[in-house]
Amino acid sequence: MQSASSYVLSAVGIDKVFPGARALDRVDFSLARGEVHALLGENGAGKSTLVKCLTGAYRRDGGRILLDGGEVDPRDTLEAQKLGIGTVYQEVNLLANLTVAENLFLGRQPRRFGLVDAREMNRRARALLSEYDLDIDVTAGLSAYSVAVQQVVAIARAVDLSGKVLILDEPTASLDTHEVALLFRIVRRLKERGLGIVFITHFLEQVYEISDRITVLRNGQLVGTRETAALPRRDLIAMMLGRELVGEVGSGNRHAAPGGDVRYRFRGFGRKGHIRPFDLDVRTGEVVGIAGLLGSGRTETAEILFGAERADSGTAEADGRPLDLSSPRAAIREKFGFCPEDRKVDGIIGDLSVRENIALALQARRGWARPLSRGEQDRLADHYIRALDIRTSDREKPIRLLSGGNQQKAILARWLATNPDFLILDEPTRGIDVGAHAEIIRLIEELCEKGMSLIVISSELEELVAYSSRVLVLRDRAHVAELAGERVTTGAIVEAIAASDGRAGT
Amino acid sequence: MNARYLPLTATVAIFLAAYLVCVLQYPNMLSTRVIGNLLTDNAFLGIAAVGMTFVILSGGIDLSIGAVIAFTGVFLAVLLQATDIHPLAAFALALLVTTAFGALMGAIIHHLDMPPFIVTLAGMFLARGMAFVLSIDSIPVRHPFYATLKGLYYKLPGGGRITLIGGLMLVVFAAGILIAHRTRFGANVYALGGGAATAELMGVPIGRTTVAIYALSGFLAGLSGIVFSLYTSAGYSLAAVGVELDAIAAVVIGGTLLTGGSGFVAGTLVGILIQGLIQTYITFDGSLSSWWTKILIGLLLFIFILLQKGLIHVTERRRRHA
Amino acid sequence: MSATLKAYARRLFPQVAALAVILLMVSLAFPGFFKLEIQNGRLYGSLIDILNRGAPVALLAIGMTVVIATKGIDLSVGAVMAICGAVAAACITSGYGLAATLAITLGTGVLCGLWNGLLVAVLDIQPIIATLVLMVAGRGIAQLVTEGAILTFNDPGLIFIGSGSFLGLPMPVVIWLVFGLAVALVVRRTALGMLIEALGVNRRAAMLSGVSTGVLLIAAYMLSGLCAAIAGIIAAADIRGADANNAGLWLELDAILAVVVGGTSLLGGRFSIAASLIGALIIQAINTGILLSGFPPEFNLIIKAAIIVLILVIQSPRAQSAFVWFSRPRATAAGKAGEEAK
Amino acid sequence: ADLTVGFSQIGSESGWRAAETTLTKQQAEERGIDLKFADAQQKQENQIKALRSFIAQGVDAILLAPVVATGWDEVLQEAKDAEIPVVLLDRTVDAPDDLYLTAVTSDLVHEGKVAGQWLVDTVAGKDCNVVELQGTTGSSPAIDRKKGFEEALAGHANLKIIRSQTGDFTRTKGKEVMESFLKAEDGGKNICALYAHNDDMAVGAIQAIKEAGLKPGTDILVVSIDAVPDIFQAMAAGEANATVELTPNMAGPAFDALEAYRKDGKAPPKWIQTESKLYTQADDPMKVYEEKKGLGY
Ligand SMILES: Nc1ncnc2c1ncn2[C@@H]1O[C@H](COP(=O)(O)OP(=O)(O)OP(=O)(O)O)[C@@H](O)[C@H]1O
Ligand SMILES: Nc1ncnc2c1ncn2[C@@H]1O[C@H](COP(=O)(O)OP(=O)(O)OP(=O)(O)O)[C@@H](O)[C@H]1O
Ligand SMILES: [Mg+2]
Ligand SMILES: [Mg+2]
Repeated sequence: MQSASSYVLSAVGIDKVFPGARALDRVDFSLARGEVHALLGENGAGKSTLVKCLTGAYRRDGGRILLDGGEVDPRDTLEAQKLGIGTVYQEVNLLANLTVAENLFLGRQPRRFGLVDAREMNRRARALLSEYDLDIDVTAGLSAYSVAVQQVVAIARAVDLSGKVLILDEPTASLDTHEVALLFRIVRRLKERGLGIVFITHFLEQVYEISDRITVLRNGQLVGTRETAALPRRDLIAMMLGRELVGEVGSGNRHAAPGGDVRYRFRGFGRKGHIRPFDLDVRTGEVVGIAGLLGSGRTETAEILFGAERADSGTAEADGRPLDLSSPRAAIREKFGFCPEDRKVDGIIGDLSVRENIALALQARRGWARPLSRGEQDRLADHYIRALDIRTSDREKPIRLLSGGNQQKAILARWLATNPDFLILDEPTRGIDVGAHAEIIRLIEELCEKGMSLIVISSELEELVAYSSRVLVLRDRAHVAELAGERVTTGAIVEAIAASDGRAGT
Repeated sequence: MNARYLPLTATVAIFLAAYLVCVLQYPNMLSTRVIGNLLTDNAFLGIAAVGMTFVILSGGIDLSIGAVIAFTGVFLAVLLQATDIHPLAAFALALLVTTAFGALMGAIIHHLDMPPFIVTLAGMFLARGMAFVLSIDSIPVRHPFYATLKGLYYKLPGGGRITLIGGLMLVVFAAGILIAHRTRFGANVYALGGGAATAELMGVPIGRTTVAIYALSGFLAGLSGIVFSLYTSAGYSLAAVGVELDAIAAVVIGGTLLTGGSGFVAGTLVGILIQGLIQTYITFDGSLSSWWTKILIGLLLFIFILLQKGLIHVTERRRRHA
Repeated sequence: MSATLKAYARRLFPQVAALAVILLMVSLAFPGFFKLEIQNGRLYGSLIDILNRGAPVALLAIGMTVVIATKGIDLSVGAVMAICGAVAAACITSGYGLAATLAITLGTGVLCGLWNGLLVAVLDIQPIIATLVLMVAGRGIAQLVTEGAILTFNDPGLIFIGSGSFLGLPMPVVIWLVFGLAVALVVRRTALGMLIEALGVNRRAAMLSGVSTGVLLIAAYMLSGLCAAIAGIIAAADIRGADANNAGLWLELDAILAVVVGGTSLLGGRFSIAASLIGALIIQAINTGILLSGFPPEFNLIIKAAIIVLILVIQSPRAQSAFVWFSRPRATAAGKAGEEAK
Repeated sequence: ADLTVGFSQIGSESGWRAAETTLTKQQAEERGIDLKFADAQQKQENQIKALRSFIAQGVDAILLAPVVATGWDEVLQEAKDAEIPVVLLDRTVDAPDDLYLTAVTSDLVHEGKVAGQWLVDTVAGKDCNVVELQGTTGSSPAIDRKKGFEEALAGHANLKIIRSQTGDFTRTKGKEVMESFLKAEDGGKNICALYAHNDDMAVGAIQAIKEAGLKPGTDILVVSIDAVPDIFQAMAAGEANATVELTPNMAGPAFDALEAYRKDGKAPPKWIQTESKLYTQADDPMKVYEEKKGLGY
C-alpha cells in the first residue's frame, strides 16, 4: 500500500477515557493524501470521539498525531484549523444567533483598515454558498434556516478552512439526495486537489459511492482498515456489528393498504405562514410517509399535527370524535407522540439522565402528583436501553454525554414509553447505525401491527417506501400529491417531487 | 429591513413617542437644557452600560461596575489629595487598576469555570470594600485641572450644553458600536453569547475573549468612575450604589437579550435615554411622594418592555404573513 | 435506597465542608463560639444566632432555588418581603385576627409571585427584568402601605413568630426548617422536581414532551413569593414593626448567593434545596463571624468577598476535578456542549 | 401659587426622613407654596439630575437635603447662574457658601457630643464599657455622630468603647449586631452602655437585650439620637435612657428665610442651626410620644 510519508494525517495509539467509559482504546488511523476515508461503526463506537481527539476539541489520554509526517498536538480547535484541518462536527455546530456570513467567516473575516468589511464578507459568503446551489440571504440569522441549510453552511465553512484535511462527521444526516450529490461533487474536487477527507456516516450506499478506504471501530477499538472495493457490504456490516445482520432494510414492503378503518381524519388543517391547509386520513395500523424537499414544510406539518404550532384552520377527529390539538400537552392527552427532527434543540434534556429523559413524556402525561416510582423508571429505562440497544455506561449518565445516535434512540424510547396511538416521527433514523436502523424499522412494523398509527417523515426514500402504505409529497409548504399502493416507489416519489420542482422553476 | 434590527427600531420608536408625550405635557422638556442634561447626567451610566452591553452580549453579567465606579472616585480623590500627581496620570493609573481588576474577574470566570454572576458579585463586595478601606469620608477634589475640564463644553442655543463628559459618552458609544460590529473581537463576543462550547469548536479563543470582555467592562467602569469623579468633583465610597442594575435595565430595554448573543450597543444608548426620560418626567411632575415615585418607575419600566414586546410581535406577525 | 442516600451525601459534601471550615475559622477568632446554653427555656448561643438570623435568607433561598432551577431569577423577593411585612403590620394593627392577617399576608406574597410568573411565562419577558419591575415598584408599594414610617404592632401572636420559641428553638428556625423540609419533600416525592429540572434545562423540549411549562414556571415564582412573604412576616415580627424602607433590602443578592454557593447552576436544571439552605447558613455564618470578630466595619465587605471567592474556588469544577485523579486530562469544548442546549 | 419651590429629598430610608418630607409638604401647603418634590432614592446623581430639572423648569427656589457633602459645586453654580436661591436642609455641603442662600441643619457632631456628655454625666466616674452601633458605613451622620461622641468621651478614661459595628441605621441590623455584641461580651455582663447612631437601631438593640435576659435601661444604659416617637415609648417603659432630638421640621425655618429674602432681599445667616435637644426619662416621654406620633415618622 502507500508508504508512510504519503499519509497526510496519521494517528497512533489514540486513547480516550471518560469517567465510566473507555471511548477509545489504542486506535490507529491513517489518512492518505487524495483519498476519501470512511470511518464507520455502530452508535457509540467512538467515531466522533476520535475526530474530536484529532482536532483538539478533546485532550486525548494517549497516542500521537502526525500531520505530514511531523508530530502535532493541537490544543484546541483553533490550532487545528490553523494546521489546515477543517471539521464538520456531528450536530450542527454553528451559532444560530449570527448571520450565515458571520458563521462562515468567524475568526477570519475580511478586513479593511483593520475593521471587518461586512460587504466583502457577505459577497464572499454568497460566492461560497453558490457552489452548493444555495442562494439564500447571507445577512439573515442562521436560525432562520432549516437544519439542512445549516448543515450545508457548516460544510461550506469546513471545506473553506481545510488546507490539508477535511473531516465530515455525519454531514449527510439531514441532507436530501440533491444536496448529497452536490456535496460529493465538491468532495471529489477536493480529493483531486490532494486533500485527505474523513467521512463518517451511517448510509452505506454513500460509503460505497464515495470512499476509497474504510476504517471500522467497535466499542472504542479498531476493527480494521480495508479498501472499499474489496469489502462487500455483508462483510462490512459484520465488521461493524461483530455479527451477521438478518433482514436489512428494504426487504419488507407494506404497499398493500391495511384493511383498517380510517381512524384519524384531518380536514383543512393548516396554519397561515406555516403550512397550507391540507386533508389527511390515517388508518389504524398504517404508516403514512411524508416526502419532500428541504423546507417543503414536512416538519411544519408534523408540528401542526402535534399542536406544537396551533392550527388556525380545519378540524381533526379520531373515530369521529373531535380532537383537541391545541398544544403538545393536549395532543399527548389524545395519545399522540412526536419525535422531533432537531434532537439537540427540541429533543434531549441534556443535563438529565437517560432514565429521566426516557420517563419524561410518560411522567408529564401522568401529571406531577402521580410520580413514576424510581423502580418503575428504572425498569422503563432498562427495558428501552435493551430494546433499542442504547449504548450508555449506565442509565444515570447525563444524556448529553451519549453519542448522537444513542441520543436519538433515547428520544424514541421516550415516546414509545407513552404507548401512543398516533406517533409522528420526524427523521427517526437520522444518525442511527445499520443494526439499530433495522431494529427500529422492525419496531415500527410491530407497533403498527399492535394498532398504532404512524406518520413518518424521512429523507431516505427507500426507508419510506419500505414501510409506508401511503406517501404524501410536499412542496412549498403545501401537500401536492399522495401516492398509494403500487405507486409507492422511490421512482414515483422522486418523480412527484421533481414534477413540482419543475413547476416551481418556471 | 432586516429582522435583526427589529428590537432596536422598536425601542427607538417607543422612545420618540414617549418623548413626544412628555413634551405635550411639559413643553419645557423640549428645551436644549433638558436634552443637554440628559446626556451629561447619564454620562457615567452610559459609559458603564457600554461595557455591560459587551458582557451581556457574551452571555455574562457584571455586577461590580457600581462598586468599581465608587472605588475609582475614591481612588482618584485620595490620590489627588495625598500626592501632587497630575490628574491625567491619576486617570491612567485608575484605568490600569480597574482594567486589571476586570481582567482578573474574567480570568477567574474562564479558568475556574465559575458563573459570572457570583464572581462579579464578589468583585462588587471587594471593590466597594477597597473604597471603604481607602476612605469612608467623602473627599472633595479641588484640583484646578478639574475646573478646566468642566469648563469645556459646547453651548447649544437655548442655554443647554453638551459637556465634556456628555460628549465622551457619545464617543464611547460610537467606539462601542464600532468594536461590536466591525472587529473580530466583537464577532467573537457575539459568538460566545451564542454558545461558548460551539464557539470553541468553531475556533473562537474563548479564554482570551472572556478575559478581554471583562477587562473592557472594567476599563469602562473605570472611565465611568473618572466621569463620575468629574461630575461630582469628589470621591465617595457609597456613590453609585445599584448602578449595575440601572445599566442592566438600560441594556435590556435597549433590546439586548440577557441570554447573550443578540443585541446592539446603540440600543443601550436608547435604553439610557429612556431611563433618563422617565426620571426627568417624574421630576417635572414633582407631585409624587417617594413611594409613588418608585411605583411609577417600575410601572413605566413595565410599560416600555410591554410596548417593545408588542411592537416586535405585531411586526413579526405582519412580516410572516406578508 | 442507600445508593440514593450516598448520592445525596456526595452532593452536599462541598457545602457541608465549607460550612464546617467557616465555623472553625470563626471559632478561632472568637473562642466562645460553640458555647450553647439554655436560657428562658430556649437554646442560646452564637450557633443559634446563625440559624435564627439566617432565617430570611434561608426562606428566600428555598423559593429562589426553584426559580433558578427553571433558568429564571427573582430579584423582587426583597421588595416582596417589605410588602408582606407592611401588609401584616397594617392588618394586625387595624384589628384583623392573627389567622386572617397571616392568610392575607401569605396571599399577598403569592399574588406578587403570580405577577412575576405571568410576566415570565405568559408575556415571555426575561426573568431578571420582569422581576426588576416588582423590585423597584414593590418597595414603593410597601411604603405606600406604611407611609414611610415603621409600622409597629404589639400583637403577641405575631411577635411570637419572630421571637418566640418552640422545642427550645427560636420560631424562625423552626419555620424555615419545617418549610424547607416540606418543600423539598413535595418537590422530590412528586414528579415536580424532575419536571422543573427538565423545564430549566430545555424549555422547548420539555414543552414538546408534554410538560406544562407555563404552569410550572408560574408556580415556581408563586412559591418564591410565598417564601418571601414568610420571610417578610418573620422580619417584621422580629422587630415588632414593618420597616418598608429597609426590610429585605439587597437580600435578593444574598439569596441568589446562597443558591449558588449551594451548587445550583444559574443556567437552570439540577437543584438541591438542602444545599441552598446550607448555602444560606454559610452566608449567615460569614456575617455573624464578621460581627463577632470585632473588625471595624470598613473591612466587612472585603472579608466577605475574600471568603466567598475562597469557597467558590474550592467548589469550582476545575478545582474539584484537580482532586479527582482519573480526570487529570480534561475534556474541553465538547464536554460542555450539552450545557447550552437552548 | 405664587411661589414654586423644588425640593430634592434624599429618599425615604427611615421614619425620620419620611417625617421630614411630611412636614416639608405641610409647611409648603400652609404657606401656599407649590412644592415640586423629587425623591432621589439615596443617590447623589439623582439629586443632581433633579436640581438640573428644577433649573430647567425655572422654579423660584430649591430646597436640597444633600445625601453627601461633596460634589455640589457645579450644579449649585448653575442654580446661581439661573438666579435660583438654594436652601440646604438637614446637612451642609462642602462648597463655597456663596453658592447657596443658607443651610438649615443641626450639628451632627454636636448631637454626638450631647449624647456622649449625657453618658459621661450619668455614669459619673464609674467604669463603663460602651458598645456603639454605627450608622451606614461612610454616611456623614455615622461619621460625625461617632466623632462627636468620641470627643465627649475624650479625657474620661472610665468610659471605653469596646465594640463598634455598623447597624446600617435599621432596626433589624441593630438587633442582629447587638445580639453578637452580647454574645461576644460575656452575655452582656461586660457591657454598661449602648450608644446608637439612631433610635431605630436602639429600638432593635433593646429587644436583643431583653431577649438575652437583661434589662435595657438598667443593666445596659441606652442612649441614641433622632428622637423618633418609638424611642419615647421605650423611655416611658424605662428601657431607653436618653435621646437627642433631630427635628424633622427643617423646612419651616427654610421657608421663613426664603420668604424674608424674597420680600426685602435680606440674606439670612449662612447657617440656621436647629436645636439638638436632649430628652431623658425625666421629660414625660409619653407626652412627647403623643405629640410626635402624628407627624409621619
Ligand atoms: N464527554 C463524555 N463523557 C462521558 N462519556 C462520553 C463523552 N463523550 C462521549 N462519551 C461516550 O463515548 C462513547 C463514544 O461516543 P462517540 O460520540 O464517539 O460515538 P460515535 O461513534 O460518534 O456514535 P454515533 O454514531 O452515535 O455518533 C459513547 O459511549 C459515549 O457515551
Ligand atoms: N433550501 C432552502 N432555501 C431557503 N430556505 C430554506 C431552505 N430550506 C429550508 N428553508 C427554510 O427553513 C424553514 C424550515 O423548514 P422545515 O424544517 O419546515 O422544512 P422541512 O420540509 O421539514 O425540511 P427538512 O425537514 O428536510 O429540514 C422553511 O420554512 C424555509 O423557510
Ligand atoms: Mg458521533
Ligand atoms: Mg424537517
